[in-house]
Amino acid sequence: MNDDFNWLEYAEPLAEAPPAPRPSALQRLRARFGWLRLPGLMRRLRLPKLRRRRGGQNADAGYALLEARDERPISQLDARLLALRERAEPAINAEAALSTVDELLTTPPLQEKPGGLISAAALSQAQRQQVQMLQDIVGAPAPAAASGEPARLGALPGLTLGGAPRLLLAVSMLLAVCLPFVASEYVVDELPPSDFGGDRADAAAAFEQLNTLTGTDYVLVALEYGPTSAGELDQLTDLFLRQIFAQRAKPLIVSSNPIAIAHAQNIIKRINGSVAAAGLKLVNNADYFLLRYLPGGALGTRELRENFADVARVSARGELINRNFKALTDMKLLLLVAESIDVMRNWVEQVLPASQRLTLLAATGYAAQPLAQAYADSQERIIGIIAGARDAYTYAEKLEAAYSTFKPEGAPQAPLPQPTAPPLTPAPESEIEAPALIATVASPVPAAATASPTPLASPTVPSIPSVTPPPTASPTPPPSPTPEPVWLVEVTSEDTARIRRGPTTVDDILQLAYAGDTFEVIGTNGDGSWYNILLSPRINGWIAAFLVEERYEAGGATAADASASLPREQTLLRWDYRASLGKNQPRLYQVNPTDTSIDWEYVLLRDRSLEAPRLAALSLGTLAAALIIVIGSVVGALRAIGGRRQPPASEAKS
Amino acid sequence: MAEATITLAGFVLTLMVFSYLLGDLPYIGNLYRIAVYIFVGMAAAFTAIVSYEGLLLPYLQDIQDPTTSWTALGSGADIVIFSAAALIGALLLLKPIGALSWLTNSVFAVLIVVGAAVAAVGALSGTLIPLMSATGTLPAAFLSDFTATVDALLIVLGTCTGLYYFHYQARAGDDGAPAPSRLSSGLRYIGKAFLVTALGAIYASTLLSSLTILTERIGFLFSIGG
Amino acid sequence: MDATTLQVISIAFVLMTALLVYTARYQQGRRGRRRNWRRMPALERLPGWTARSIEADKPLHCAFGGAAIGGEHTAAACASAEFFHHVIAGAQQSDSAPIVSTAAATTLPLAQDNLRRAWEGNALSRAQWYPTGERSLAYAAGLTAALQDSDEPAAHLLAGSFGPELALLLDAADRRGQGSLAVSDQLEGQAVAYAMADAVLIGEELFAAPAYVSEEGRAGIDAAALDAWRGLLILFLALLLLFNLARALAPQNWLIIVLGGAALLLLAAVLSRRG
Amino acid sequence: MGFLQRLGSAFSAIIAFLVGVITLVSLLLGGNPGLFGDLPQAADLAALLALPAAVLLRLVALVIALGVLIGIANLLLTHAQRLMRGRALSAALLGSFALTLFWYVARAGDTSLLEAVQLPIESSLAALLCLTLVGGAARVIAKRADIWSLLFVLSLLIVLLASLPWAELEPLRAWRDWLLRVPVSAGTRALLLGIALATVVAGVRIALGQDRAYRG
Repeated sequence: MNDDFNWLEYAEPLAEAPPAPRPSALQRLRARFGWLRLPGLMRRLRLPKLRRRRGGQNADAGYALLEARDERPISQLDARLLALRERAEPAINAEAALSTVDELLTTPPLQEKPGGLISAAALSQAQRQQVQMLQDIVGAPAPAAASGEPARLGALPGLTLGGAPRLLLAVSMLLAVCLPFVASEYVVDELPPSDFGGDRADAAAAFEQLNTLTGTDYVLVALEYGPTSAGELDQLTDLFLRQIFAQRAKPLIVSSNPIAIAHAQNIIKRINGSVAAAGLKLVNNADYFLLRYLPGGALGTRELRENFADVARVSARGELINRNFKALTDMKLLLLVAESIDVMRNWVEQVLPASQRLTLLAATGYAAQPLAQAYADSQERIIGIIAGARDAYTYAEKLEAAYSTFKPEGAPQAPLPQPTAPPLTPAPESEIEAPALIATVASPVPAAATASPTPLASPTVPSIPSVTPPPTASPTPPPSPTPEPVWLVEVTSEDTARIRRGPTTVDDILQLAYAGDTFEVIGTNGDGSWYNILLSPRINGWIAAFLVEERYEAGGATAADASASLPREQTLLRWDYRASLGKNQPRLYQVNPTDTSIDWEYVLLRDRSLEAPRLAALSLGTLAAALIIVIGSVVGALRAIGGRRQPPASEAKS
Repeated sequence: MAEATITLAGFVLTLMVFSYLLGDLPYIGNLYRIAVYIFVGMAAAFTAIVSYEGLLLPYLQDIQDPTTSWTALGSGADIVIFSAAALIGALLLLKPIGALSWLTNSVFAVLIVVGAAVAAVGALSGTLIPLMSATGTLPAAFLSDFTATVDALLIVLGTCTGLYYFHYQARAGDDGAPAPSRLSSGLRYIGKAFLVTALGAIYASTLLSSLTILTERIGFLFSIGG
Repeated sequence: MDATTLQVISIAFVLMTALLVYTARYQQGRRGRRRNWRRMPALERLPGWTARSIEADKPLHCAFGGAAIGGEHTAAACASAEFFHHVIAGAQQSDSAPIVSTAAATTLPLAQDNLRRAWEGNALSRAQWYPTGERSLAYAAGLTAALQDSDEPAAHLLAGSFGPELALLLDAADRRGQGSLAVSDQLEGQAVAYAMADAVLIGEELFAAPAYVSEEGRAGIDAAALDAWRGLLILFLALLLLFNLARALAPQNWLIIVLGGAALLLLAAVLSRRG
Repeated sequence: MGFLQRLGSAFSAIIAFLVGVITLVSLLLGGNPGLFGDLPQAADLAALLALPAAVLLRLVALVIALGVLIGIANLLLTHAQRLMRGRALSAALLGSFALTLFWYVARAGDTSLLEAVQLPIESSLAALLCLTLVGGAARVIAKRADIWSLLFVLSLLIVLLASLPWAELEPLRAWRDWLLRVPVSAGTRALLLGIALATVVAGVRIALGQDRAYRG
């Protein structure tokens, strides 16, 4: 086997000091910045004071033996070994070229390569410079520059000198992060905006995309993160799921991470815990579906694409789901919460090309943001990116604003609709076709909504269970068919049609439409080349006239404007979604819902106390990290400069 | 009660993990290791549970009760596929000891080859082609907007030189050692600048991610403590 | 770009790749010896660590990370296995058998096989699995705890698929003064590797690493085919840019500009091959 | 190499080649009737071509699930051996594995242990990661004092500081945005393209049965 392995082959250029290359522009550049590159010196920073030496490699076999076999401080070495060590030092000080010595000592087919026999110690100063130059041209650090050697001899690194900066670093970071929690007067942070601003049209579009979901829609929710990133991403998942539930769409949760599936159960449990106060319960395999995990990363996601009918047939607990999904296109939307760019890459590579009708809404942690953007920019079917804690805050604010009927503007404490526990007997979980048990509170339709309330009746799915009106809310009026015909457009283009924010092709794309999709028209632009259409009661967009055909219909009941005809029913799910912002455990469900003395507004906001400190801690932590990095870098650079000025030999002794 | 236990357990375990910062002190160092071992054992158990219930159980049920089909292919196909998978799994156990190498190598080849093909096709249609076409496409405001033009050209330059950085073959110099030409070194130099900048930014965002988690943890500790 | 176009391009790409791979192999067979590769300084650290492993009886630790056979990292896992094979064979004289670790269960047989073939002597129990997958903290933390508990490796060779959890492994190695070489096909892991490892390979250099540690010519097929493809891609990007540029600048005469530019590019390519 | 061994090697090479070509063809050609234009049986043909990949994918997914069991057996054995050798801490691993299984079975699928034990530990480890990352970044220049490290740290600092929400940092945010939009985007694309290209080349080579990493 050893004949496979000839270290000499690539050590050769080092050993045979090559002729000096012609000076190039690059070298002149390097000469100018040469002070920045000080091979072999920096590593001393990480060595304890008691033992410094130069040369990154085990430059001398005797030395290596001595060092490795005897893992004890130098002071404990006996005189003979110390003498040996003294002798070894000068050889070690020869920098890069020295790495060859090891090879000479360890490589059997030594004699085949006469060039390799040139001892490193025999290299002249000029030759060494040439070696260095060659390395510099390749743009790589000299091998000796980084340390591969023990930084210390002690058995308890935490106690040695090397440990002290580490501890100092940790303590200062922790102090910075703790400060806002201990002393609220240090919370000088600016909270993120409560809406996605102009440059965040992508994030706003993501919100609207979820807001246009209806009771007939299924959403494939890919929770691609384990408990590792729970602290960062649970909050976003929680918000998304609540919004999906609030729209009465049904999530199918998948993951290629086995633990994420188990964790998803706990997230749902948490949501269930928080709505239990109102006597609600989300039922597995009725209101939401936990699918089996997708093994093998890309292979698993590819299998989801190829065999979706099978994947969506069995739940995570090994039960049949009985929904007969045929293909990924049965999903209205793909929602991806990803901890890393690679999982996102996976979904973009394996799943998204399955059909042009698929849209991917992506949310990531901070880590994946800059890279996810590269993908989002290259494919228009990716919506988002919503990233990190600050976006989550904004999203929560926006969600609250969109669903808020508690707090009419101007009235600080509006009379609140008090829910009562609906007198529904929860269906046993085994009853798979049990209707969803999300009771809803009907609230007045916001002014912007134009369509009159019509209950959704879809032929394909069981109708949504009856609404239990709360005592204070007015009963939902019976549906009255609109007398005037509704002005509709139907998409006729075979290609994907783009619905934009404004009547030009440079406006942002709000969503995509496909042949057969129907929308209600609320106007046209000046020359009639664009229709202004309703995407949801409060959102409108523009579609080019040549892509659609217009018609009139008495009372629209198409899928696209079904949401428009829904009353603005508010599920109770929204009550405490921000309870999870600061903590793992929302505490709301400890409140008795029938207790009318409870100030619901207070309950809604009670966990905000941790929100600001957390964001402030994030800011202070970032600042502290930056400071530490700057200090570390400056010290490193200074040592490098100082080290270069001193002759190498003088340091070996210290 | 259960709630309180969960919270308390979380508190104690968090502190055990943070004891890592104190270094390898006697006894205290073990706290960290105990927490990690508990974690590893539990992660293994949950992985086993999820794999068994989601992936194996349906097939086992299918074999027991052939009247219901758990996959679109039907019960018969399921049984065949499951048996084949079980056989392959068993042969994988033989792989390390080198027995029946012609057979174990063949089944291992199936695993590797299918995975490699999926990875290759996915990388092609998901990354290579879209990223290439996005890189080569000029922005709409090209030419009218000078900065946008420069940016677009810079991106192409960065992508090309960044790719070139990896170029492995080098011409041999007179002495047989690799002697890259000046042009090649220069291009790689530029490419590396782009690569390193990107890595720095990625590092920063990774750091921000973990910092978010750190603040969540600290918030959790304080929510119990205070 | 619609699905059919994407598919057609993909098919053409795969056929072209097959052609390049076979060409590289054919050339290899004809030349019968290794190509000349550029230097990779990170790999020049290996001999030192191998020597240390041999002389101090400390094992080398080879880690696949989450690179799983059957998943999207299959190719990376194979490249890592090839790389480790040569490293392990090189450390043969050490009394301490290398440790091979993985977070992907399907890679475990590959790891064990690696040890069996490259290491003379029974080292099967030195292949370890920790749960599970990419970005596995259980893997990074469990491995760190277990390794520091008993065997103190001479160096860690972390080649495969790692996320930011790599920082835990590298920090522990740094604390103990053990050497480390790292490369990951995940970008976050790569960024961490770049900052914290003693020796770094970047991204796809993982796939070329076997060519550097192996005497056999066929280890370089990937690297040679990659080089050829890369050249073509860069050329294609340049042409695409030229095409778009020409259409923006002179909508009428764009064809002439493109042809002229292409000729210049070709000339430049030929000249750069010569000089 | 004996004759039988050579025969075995050839056998596995042929299997690899066949499976590889079938998978590639099925993945590349299957599932899209549009590829076959006006052919009358285009839909059937596309579905037929997609079938082998679907079956193979399911098979491999199942093997991976079974493989996890092999991995777990390896983990438990390794730590049982360590326990025998007197490493008492390994008992914590074995114990927590057994406890979790028992709990899950006894309490009919209750995952609250995950919430109570694994989540805190894993989150804390991830938090710890933050401190090691800061330490790592602070030592970059000390490790390799060259222009690349300087560039790395600069880019890192700009992105880090620009994430702060303070109004005074507005210019920095503009830099950050440019940095992310242009050089980082270019560098990332180069890295991603490089890895994707390598995956395709190595993948196709392996799928054509040209890899020997696993055939000993």
